[in-house]
Amino acid sequence: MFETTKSLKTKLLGINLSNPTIMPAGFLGVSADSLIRAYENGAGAVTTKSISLEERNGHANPTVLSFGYGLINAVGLSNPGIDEYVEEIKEVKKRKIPLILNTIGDDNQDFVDVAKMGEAAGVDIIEINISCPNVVHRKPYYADPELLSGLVQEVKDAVSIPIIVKLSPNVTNIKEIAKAVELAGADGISAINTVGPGMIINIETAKPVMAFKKGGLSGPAIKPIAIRCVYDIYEAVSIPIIGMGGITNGRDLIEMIMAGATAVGVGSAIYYRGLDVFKKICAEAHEWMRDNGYSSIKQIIGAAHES
Amino acid sequence: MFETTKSLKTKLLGINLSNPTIMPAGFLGVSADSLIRAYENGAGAVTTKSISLEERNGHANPTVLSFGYGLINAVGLSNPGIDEYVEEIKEVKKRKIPLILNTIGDDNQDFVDVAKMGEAAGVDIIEINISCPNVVHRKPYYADPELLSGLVQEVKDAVSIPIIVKLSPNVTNIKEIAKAVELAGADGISAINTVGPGMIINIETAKPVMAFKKGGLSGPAIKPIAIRCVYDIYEAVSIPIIGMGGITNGRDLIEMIMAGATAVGVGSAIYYRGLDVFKKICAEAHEWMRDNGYSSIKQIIGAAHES
Amino acid sequence: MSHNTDPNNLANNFAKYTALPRTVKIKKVVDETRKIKTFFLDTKIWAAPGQFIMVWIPGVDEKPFGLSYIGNDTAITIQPKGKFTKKMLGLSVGDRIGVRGPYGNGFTLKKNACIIAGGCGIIPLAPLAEMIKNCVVIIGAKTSEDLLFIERMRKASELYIATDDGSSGAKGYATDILRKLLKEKTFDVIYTCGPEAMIKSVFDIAEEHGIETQASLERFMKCGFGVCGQCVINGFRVCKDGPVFSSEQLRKMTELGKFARLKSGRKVTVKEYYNWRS
Amino acid sequence: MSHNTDPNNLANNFAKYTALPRTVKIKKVVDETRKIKTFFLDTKIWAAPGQFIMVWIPGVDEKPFGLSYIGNDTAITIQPKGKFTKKMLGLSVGDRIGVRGPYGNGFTLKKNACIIAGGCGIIPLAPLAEMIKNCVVIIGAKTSEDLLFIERMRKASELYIATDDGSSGAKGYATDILRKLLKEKTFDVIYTCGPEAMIKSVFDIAEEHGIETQASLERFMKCGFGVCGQCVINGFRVCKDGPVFSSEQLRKMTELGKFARLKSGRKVTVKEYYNWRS
Ligand SMILES: Cc1cc2nc3c(=O)[nH]c(=O)nc-3n(C[C@H](O)[C@H](O)[C@H](O)COP(=O)(O)OP(=O)(O)OC[C@H]3O[C@@H](n4cnc5c(N)ncnc54)[C@H](O)[C@@H]3O)c2cc1C
Ligand SMILES: Cc1cc2nc3c(=O)[nH]c(=O)nc-3n(C[C@H](O)[C@H](O)[C@H](O)COP(=O)(O)OP(=O)(O)OC[C@H]3O[C@@H](n4cnc5c(N)ncnc54)[C@H](O)[C@@H]3O)c2cc1C
Ligand SMILES: Cc1cc2nc3c(=O)[nH]c(=O)nc-3n(C[C@H](O)[C@H](O)[C@H](O)COP(=O)(O)O)c2cc1C
Ligand SMILES: Cc1cc2nc3c(=O)[nH]c(=O)nc-3n(C[C@H](O)[C@H](O)[C@H](O)COP(=O)(O)O)c2cc1C
Ligand code: FES
Ligand code: FES
Repeated sequence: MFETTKSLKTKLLGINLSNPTIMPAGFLGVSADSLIRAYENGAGAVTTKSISLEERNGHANPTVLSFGYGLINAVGLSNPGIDEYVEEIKEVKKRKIPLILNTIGDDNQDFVDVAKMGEAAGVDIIEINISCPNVVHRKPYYADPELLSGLVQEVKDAVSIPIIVKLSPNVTNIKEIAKAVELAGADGISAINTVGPGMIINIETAKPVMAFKKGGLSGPAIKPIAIRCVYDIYEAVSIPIIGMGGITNGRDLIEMIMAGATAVGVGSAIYYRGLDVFKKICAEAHEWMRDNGYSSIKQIIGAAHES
Repeated sequence: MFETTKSLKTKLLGINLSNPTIMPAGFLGVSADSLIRAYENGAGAVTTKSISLEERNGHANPTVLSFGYGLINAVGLSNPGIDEYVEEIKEVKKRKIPLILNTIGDDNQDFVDVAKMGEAAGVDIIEINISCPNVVHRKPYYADPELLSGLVQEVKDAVSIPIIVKLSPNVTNIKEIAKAVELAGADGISAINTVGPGMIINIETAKPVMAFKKGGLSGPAIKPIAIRCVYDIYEAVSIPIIGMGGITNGRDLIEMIMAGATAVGVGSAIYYRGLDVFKKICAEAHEWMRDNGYSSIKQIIGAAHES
Repeated sequence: MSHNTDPNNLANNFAKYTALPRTVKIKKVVDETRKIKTFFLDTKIWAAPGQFIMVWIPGVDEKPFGLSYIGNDTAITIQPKGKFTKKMLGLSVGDRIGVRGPYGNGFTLKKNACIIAGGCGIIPLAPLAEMIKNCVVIIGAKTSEDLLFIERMRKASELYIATDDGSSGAKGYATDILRKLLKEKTFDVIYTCGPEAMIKSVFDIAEEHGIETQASLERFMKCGFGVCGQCVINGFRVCKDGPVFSSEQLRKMTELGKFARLKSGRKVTVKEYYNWRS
Repeated sequence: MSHNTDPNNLANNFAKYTALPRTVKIKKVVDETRKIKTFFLDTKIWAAPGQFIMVWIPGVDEKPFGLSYIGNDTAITIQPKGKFTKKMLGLSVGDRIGVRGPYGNGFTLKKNACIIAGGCGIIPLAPLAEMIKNCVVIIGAKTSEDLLFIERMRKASELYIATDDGSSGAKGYATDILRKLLKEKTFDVIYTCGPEAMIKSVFDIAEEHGIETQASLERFMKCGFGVCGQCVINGFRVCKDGPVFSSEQLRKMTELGKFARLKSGRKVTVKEYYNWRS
């Protein structure tokens, strides 16, 4: 494990993290080995690919591109299904690495089944992902507080480990949804999933480039939206938030924590700075804290609200 | 007037434009002289600042910043009120420059009054702006198709020049809103207004930088979202669309038109490329069309849908 | 490899288009007059004299200020007017403000120059005088107590002073001195900054004598980088096409010395603009 | 001025982090075997041998391909497998495809080298052989009809051929030839590409003899630039840490020649992976 300085140690839902960076769903989460490698490169915790009950092939390529200021993706939630994936989970948990299982489903029962199998296999946290803009959802959980509450309650009742809900920024009122999720019993919130969706057209062929035509945006372009969402959610609820969206360096991490995050997802930055981006961000954040007289990252959670 | 090549000539709601670029609301629209200057620098048409019935001071500074990949703004719709502003309108119309009046109001009657005075002063098109994320709206027109329909009908009945409605990308279903607007009698749609909103926190002082704390995003970072919105709107309605959001060069313009736009707003690009960005974009688009065998921009409207 | 370069490069590209205030500490505060103070900043800003920075007081507001010292000792000099400047004058060493820029164009340096400033107008002109060396500087002010950078200018130039009440230098306007000097000699350029009525007179005198003018103007600003249109005088953006304008541009400004725009964009007389909120 | 630079600069920065297919025209098509064709592209891609590009057929799919010719005459060489390659083989001069890259690392050039390829594995190795000059090249294939780049390799190297049925060169495997050669001489490096079972044998032989291996591997890819994790073999990303791997890395790959992942991420035997969708 990467040993960060004491100043970055933190606790998320009862789990001790060496630092607040988390590799979010969709990045290198296909195999146990690559999750372990991210951890060895400094991630405080890692998240699986979104896992469903059955195997999913996802969309045709192109599924992931970079438009310069960020990434666009429509992977389509490809995954081998929870039955297969428990093997990867066990492999990761042998190493005692803090692990979040990101779950998807077509209905409440799907989510419950995946969550239970994940718990049995040893994951630390269940993340309910209702916010992927890259599939046609059977149920519009992401923008319907009532539907979502029902789902959260069922999953909460089914497992005894903490559950968090991953929210979409593509809603009219994220505060309302965050409140509903808290009320329904969620232990935490992660935000944000990708923005838009967006579209890129190749003009020589007059064709949308992504096979799914549209794709969600991530990376530096969306950081201000992510910061605003986390700021809003922090005002609406009192459960911890995993903030993510465009976090690329130590200053970004501090900004996200000041907006209200307890831990911070770092995904697209792997493209810009390599797999050891977690170590780099931690070193930069530590340096900034030292220069600005902070001894623990916990001192600045939500600091931007105090004014 | 800037003479573009024949290939870029187009028609928007019965108005002949030398080219499809339009300077959108909020850019240099404070004075007649600067609207005229934009026109002289190649804009096919120009749009006023958002104008309300009464004078508005807007927010304190900072109101407009750049986060690198785009701009963030919360100007707060400052304007001198329509009574004062008719002088600027008349000055622009003396020069026969195609002019869009962007209108704002707290209720239907406000919009109607401003639109009527604008029509009397000689503007060519009324743009109903219900999509600014930077003020606390008394009525949530932007995300409520029913409320919005009522507004559109009233303005439509009050004036005889074409009216267009400017839509926000920050809604769950932009197609639904576009359809409502068309059904209510709008002659066209402009999209998109700014995205988010976003927030930027200065970490040394732990304070949101914008005086209004939040601000809407524009510029290159949001282009994929703008393209997707216009693509979606084009599928939902058959009235013309003014597409905007991050258009910075000739290829972007072509892309936006292929998504379904008849004319294209160019705002934030003024920051990146100067006031003559309109001329530059036209030259680039013309060159691309020549190299790719197109003789008129009209040939490619919505071309990305044919697949 | 083109698709993944090092982080510093990313940061550099980012920085190129970023216009966000970065926080700097106040390093030293100098009382210039009873009311006016100079704030030396813990940063080095390299700019041409005449360029300006946007200064942010967190939670208060953001306003444009010319640089009174440039480079190794970067400083701004503040005169009390409204809420912002009063807040600023209350800050002390160690306090943090945000700055972005430099923005706008600067003065173009020429020899055989006359610099003529009214009141605070000397702020952006002082570093210019020091760079040109051996130029003529004329400073006008209400009273001797309002005179700024006198010692500094005496060292750098052939200095003339005019005060309304005659408490220092000649009694009368700075423009009176300019007219007198022009009887004996000529200049290749006249640089000016100050109340707009004064700038207008200076420009008229220069035009009479066929001398090039470079004048630094002021308007209420928002973006500072040429997109919002708030700061326009006729079709010119003071933040981007200025704040320093040439004779050719000044000739086209029918609004010069007559009209300016309030925060709402409403066009009022320059007088009303100056009295606004005071 | 730092806040507003010229458009070309903007485009350059943009380009640096852009990974979007750009359309290029097919300039020339060459039949290599009954089934395999080389497509010369109307663009110049400068890359190290072993690096790959992502090829997009609009509306169809996007797949990784090594460069069979590099630089002035940039080309890819395609063997029919599934939907994508069959579509590709139907394209003609003037048709447009999208390309992005080059991605991944390439082979590190060394002298006294042996290149050993199985079937299509010669594609990325051919430009390598030409660059190294005077190396030993061993090509294995099922029949003489499946042999690729024979004349090209004969010109550039000391060429050995093996076919399963003996219709050309020696009857047997390419690895048989390698073993034989190693009895008489040694190499500083062995470069290999081909079916993974062959790569595994080559690597085992090289290890026995204490010779460095550089092997180019294949996995199903999505992003091509190291974020999605689709192409992993153990913890290594074939697109970013590879496709060329060193002996040290190969030693750590418990999955080499054994397991690979389908599009869903499901781990299957390499055999099942190769038969997937065929
Ligand atoms: C390019 C440029 C450079 C500047 N450099 C300096 C400088 O070096 N030092 C300095 O003290 N100030 C400078 N200013 C002016 C400064 O930006 C503020 O506008 C001024 O200090 C008033 O700010 P305030 O918030 O305290 O007053 P406010 O509360 O905004 O207003 C107080 C009074 O000031 C008047 N006022 C507001 N804005 C202006 C203005 N732009 N010009 C004249 N009067 C105004 C109002 O009419 C009112 O009477 C500069 C302005 C520009 C555009
Ligand atoms: C770095 C790299 C370089 C490559 N260079 C070339 C090249 O120069 N020329 C070339 O023809 N191909 C090359 N490939 C393989 C190519 O990308 C395609 O995977 C292959 O051509 C099959 O594509 P398809 O869509 O036609 O087949 P699919 O419809 O995807 O599948 C058809 C058959 O091919 C098999 N298959 C699919 N993917 C692979 C794979 N990655 N490896 C082996 N078998 C596979 C399937 O199991 C199936 O039996 C390269 C792959 C990588 C990773
Ligand atoms: C290629 C890619 C795949 C992703 N897959 C998933 C996913 O399967 N499930 C999910 O919840 N989020 C997924 N996301 C969203 C990320 O987890 C994250 O919310 C988003 O990228 C914002 O963070 P970033 O800007 O640091 O990347 C994916 C993002 C990308 C770029
Ligand atoms: C500084 C600024 C001010 C704006 N003011 C308005 C406004 O008053 N009314 C409005 O409808 N849109 C306003 N907008 C939105 C633009 O008209 C446009 O929809 C948006 O910027 C996207 O286009 P762009 O990326 O080309 O800038 C403003 C945008 C900016 C950056
Ligand atoms: S302040 Fe915005 S254009 Fe000058
Ligand atoms: S293809 Fe995405 S990590 Fe290799």
